[in-house]
Amino acid sequence: MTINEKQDEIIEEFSAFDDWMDKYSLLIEMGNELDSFDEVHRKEQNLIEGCQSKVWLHAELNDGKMEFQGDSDAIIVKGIVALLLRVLSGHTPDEILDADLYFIDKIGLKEHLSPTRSNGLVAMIKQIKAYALAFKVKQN
Amino acid sequence: MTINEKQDEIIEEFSAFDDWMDKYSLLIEMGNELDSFDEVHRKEQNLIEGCQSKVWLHAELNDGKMEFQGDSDAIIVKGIVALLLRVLSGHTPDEILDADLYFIDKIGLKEHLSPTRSNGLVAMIKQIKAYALAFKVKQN
Amino acid sequence: MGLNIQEIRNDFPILAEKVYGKPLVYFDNAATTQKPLSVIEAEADVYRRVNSNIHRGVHHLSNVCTEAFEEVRRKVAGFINAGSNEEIIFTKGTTESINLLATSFGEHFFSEGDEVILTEMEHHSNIVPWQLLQKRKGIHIKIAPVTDDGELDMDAFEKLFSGKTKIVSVTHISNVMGTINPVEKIIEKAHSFDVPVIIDGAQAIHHLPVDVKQLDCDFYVFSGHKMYAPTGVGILYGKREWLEKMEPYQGGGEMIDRVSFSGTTFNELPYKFEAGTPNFAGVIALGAALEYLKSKNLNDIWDYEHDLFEYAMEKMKAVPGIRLIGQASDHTSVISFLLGKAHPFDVGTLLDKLGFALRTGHHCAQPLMDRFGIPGTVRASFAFYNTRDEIDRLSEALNRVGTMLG
Amino acid sequence: MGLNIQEIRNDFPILAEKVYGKPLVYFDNAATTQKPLSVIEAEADVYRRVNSNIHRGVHHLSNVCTEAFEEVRRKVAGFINAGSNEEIIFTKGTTESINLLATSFGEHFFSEGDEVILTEMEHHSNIVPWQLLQKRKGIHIKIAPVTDDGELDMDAFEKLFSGKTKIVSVTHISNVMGTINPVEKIIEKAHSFDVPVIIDGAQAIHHLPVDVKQLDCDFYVFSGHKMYAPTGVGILYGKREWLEKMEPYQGGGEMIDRVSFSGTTFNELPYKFEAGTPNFAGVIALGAALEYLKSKNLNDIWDYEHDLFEYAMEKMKAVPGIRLIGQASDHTSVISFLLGKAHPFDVGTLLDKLGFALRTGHHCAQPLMDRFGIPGTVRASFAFYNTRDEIDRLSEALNRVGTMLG
Ligand SMILES: Cc1ncc(COP(=O)(O)O)c(C=O)c1O
Ligand SMILES: Cc1ncc(COP(=O)(O)O)c(C=O)c1O
Repeated sequence: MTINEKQDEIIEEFSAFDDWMDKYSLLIEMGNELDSFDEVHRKEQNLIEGCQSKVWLHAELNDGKMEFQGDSDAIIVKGIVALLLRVLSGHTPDEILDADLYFIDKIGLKEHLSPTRSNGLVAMIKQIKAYALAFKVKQN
Repeated sequence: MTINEKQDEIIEEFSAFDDWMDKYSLLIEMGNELDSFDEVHRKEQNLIEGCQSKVWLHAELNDGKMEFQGDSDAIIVKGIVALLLRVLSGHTPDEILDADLYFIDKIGLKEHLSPTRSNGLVAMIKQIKAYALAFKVKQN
Repeated sequence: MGLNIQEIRNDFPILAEKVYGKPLVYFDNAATTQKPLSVIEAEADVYRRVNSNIHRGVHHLSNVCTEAFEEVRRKVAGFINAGSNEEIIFTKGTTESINLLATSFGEHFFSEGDEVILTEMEHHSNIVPWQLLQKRKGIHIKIAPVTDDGELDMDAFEKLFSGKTKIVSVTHISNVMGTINPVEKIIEKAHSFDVPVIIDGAQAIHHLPVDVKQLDCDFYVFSGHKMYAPTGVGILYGKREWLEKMEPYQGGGEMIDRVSFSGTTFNELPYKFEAGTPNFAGVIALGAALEYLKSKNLNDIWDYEHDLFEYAMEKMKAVPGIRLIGQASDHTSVISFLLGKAHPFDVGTLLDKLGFALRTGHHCAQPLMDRFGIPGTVRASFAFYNTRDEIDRLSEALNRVGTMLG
Repeated sequence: MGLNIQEIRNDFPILAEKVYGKPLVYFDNAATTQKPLSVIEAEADVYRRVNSNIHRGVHHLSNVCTEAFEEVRRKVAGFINAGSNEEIIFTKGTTESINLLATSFGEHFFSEGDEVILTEMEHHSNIVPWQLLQKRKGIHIKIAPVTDDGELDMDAFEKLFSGKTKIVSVTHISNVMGTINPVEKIIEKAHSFDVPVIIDGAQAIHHLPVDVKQLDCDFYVFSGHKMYAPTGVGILYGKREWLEKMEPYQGGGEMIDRVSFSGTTFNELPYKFEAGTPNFAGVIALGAALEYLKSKNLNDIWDYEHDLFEYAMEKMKAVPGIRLIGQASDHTSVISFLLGKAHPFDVGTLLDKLGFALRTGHHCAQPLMDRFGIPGTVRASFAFYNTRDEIDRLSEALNRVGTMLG
């Protein structure tokens, strides 16, 4: 699946719910189901500090495709991490750099994109793109 | 005349005018007619600094009665000085200390009494009463 | 007498707002309070009818504005029973008031090695200014610890005094736990060592009657926006004898007597500490807030809020998995808690979607978070326009959220 | 295109007020400007609908307020063409902005004996902060003189530079005389000596388009209340490279990254310089003022005000006994004058009674008064809601007042 196909899939899944609490239940479920984070990667340089919660993000390049691991101490943020990794893991640096992450807005999580720093979503996306750029540069 | 009789006289004189400009014309006239200030008294300790204009006040005690001399660099303020001296010169320290200067309000000059420091009227009255107190203490 | 809460709620237009289609429940009063219409209108009215720069003006509007501004100074002095109007300095907030003190008192009275005593429950605004002074002057900061209940450890506090102690700066009420500190005792103790005391009243001034003369504190600081007045206004009360000895903090218009390049002389109190055009419209509206508070009677407000708090505590204790942070015997209407193992951010995010405005995080009191070994709390803080019904809804919501995050 | 002045006047409710039964003629715009209804309403609307403390909030209202506040930062950056939003710091006014610089830049970059260059036409707010620094650090203040016409003496200015010059701080426009200083030349000259420049834009920002990138100034400061916005809001623009090197000015909430008693780290720009709850309602209303100014077009405003000024000059020159202070070739709509031998206070008092709001006195520029050997002036300062008719009335009034004070 392409990045956009995955985004559309997520939008579809969320569209079943009108109610905020249901949406967040789904997000929490996704957070709970996120692959466990390899403790060796829980280090300073993988840490993104939002104002209130912490996010760890680790990236590797395997066969030209990026694989991410992520974690957060807040379960809703972890759910967002899960969504981001589902959309972006397994893609090339170029695909990631070009990605327009419209699903966040569409599923009603736009507020998490605001730069008011109450969570690290903006920083997460920045970090993922920075990883992609770094690997791209390394490849060339 | 008592202090209050003089105040009533002044209120009477001003009552002829409804218009602000006429009142101020009278005040300016009174300022212009104020007895000239003895230059030997134009010294730092007789200076009351309002925010914008300067006032000089000198006091003497003759036969138990206070005599004032005053001046200002602003003619309207000088008019007010003239009014004050007319009311208070020639009275005993006790009379001055007890005086309730209601005429200022009655002739519409109350705004000059405001402590917003744009002129020195409040400070002038304070200073006159301070002179009176000083002479009273000296007498006893 | 008691308060008519429905009438009071009608005075605050924002309380009729909806959030995500749900009625707003505003429980973030410790961060900032809402404003009654009379305050909103008072500020707008300045701009609609009399706006003009204050002091030194010869024209009518300037005099009207100046009078109105100075009238509020008198009202504030009366509200806290200050000795004179000149002891009331207008700043832009509690934070600035404390910075002014840390600088103007600090630069004058502190030498290298001298000490300030703070507590573990201070707001960052009563910590960082002293750390900046520490950096500039090499002073020491001593910290009075907090007990497990969230009270000040008075024995430990008393032991912190030394011949080098120059000032004590303590919050009247903890913004995280609602603990009311025994400020009379603190002040008495400090004075027995000849040490002056700053009380940070940001969380106290609108909850309980404050009498600075009775307290005998040397300085008392607070913010307008936490007492139903506009943003951008703060107050610094200081005893004249201290204020007169202190150097000016900022330089500019109004705080001078005469300026020349060969030497400038400063204006008298309170102007010496009020450089530049003040937020006079905000100050005038603060006057309306004081009138509003007086019309409701602070004792009645205290009774009502206290009752609300007791009710909330009971309800909260019944929520499965709740952990209360701070259970001091003397407190105002602030409750900090954690829900099971859930991150405060998660709890706050879900409550938000249910229409509740609560604050989560460290509440600008990280040292206190460190003391309790937690990253933050969820904080519900009540004002006299809140109701038992809103608290019922919160407890239901917490049950639901607890299950979701379970 | 041009402006529809009657329509504009209707936007400012206060202009319909009467003073002593006479229509208010507001000519005290250099002290503070009046506010359009959209600004008054914007501030009231914050309190009526969204008021909540900004930053770090997890709930809806807090996010709405934070967004609105940060949006104004972007608008201000756009308005003056700053390189980035992080270069815009909100303060409480021009005076605070300059004090911040004199302290945070001053403490960091000045050593004993180093020099700051000011001019003889500075407002006290751009003098006293440097005198306070002088007191603390033993720096020197050098003064560029003013010519008889009220212009900066550029030759003399250039000669003031030395190897010890650390900064130049100059007003864009004189608040007394309306002189527009050649700031581009000043900046270019200072930069040729590697010296940064502060421009005090308090009297410029609402009269003419300001482009900090084109000017290449290092700092630019101004006040909201002089640009049709509420009181209690100031702006400090600074080039990032300088702001990053400077120490924080005040300590408190929001300006920190992490606080502990063993060590505190500071937040990034612009928050590093914004301690405490800002005047967010005032800032949000400043956004409305910027929108208002943009909708009227600053170039049109400039043309109109300039025309008004030329007209006023002609009328004023015809008043018997008038003495104009400052006749620079480049100027905004400010006229300072004396009438015969009359004290400015007398002139102002009588004009007040005729409904005119003008300022008299030293206008917080005593060194300039000393330069001209006068105790003060009467100052008429116009905004784009003033009219030729009002100027006609002023000239009549001056004739009358001149006769009275004969
Ligand atoms: C105890 C305490 N002190 C100081 C402050 C800072 O107040 P402001 O942000 O209004 O300057 C607060 C507000 O959060 C507080 O609760
Ligand atoms: C040139 C100039 N600088 C600084 C100031 C001070 O501005 P504020 O009082 O808003 O801090 C003024 C205002 O009078 C001014 O005209």
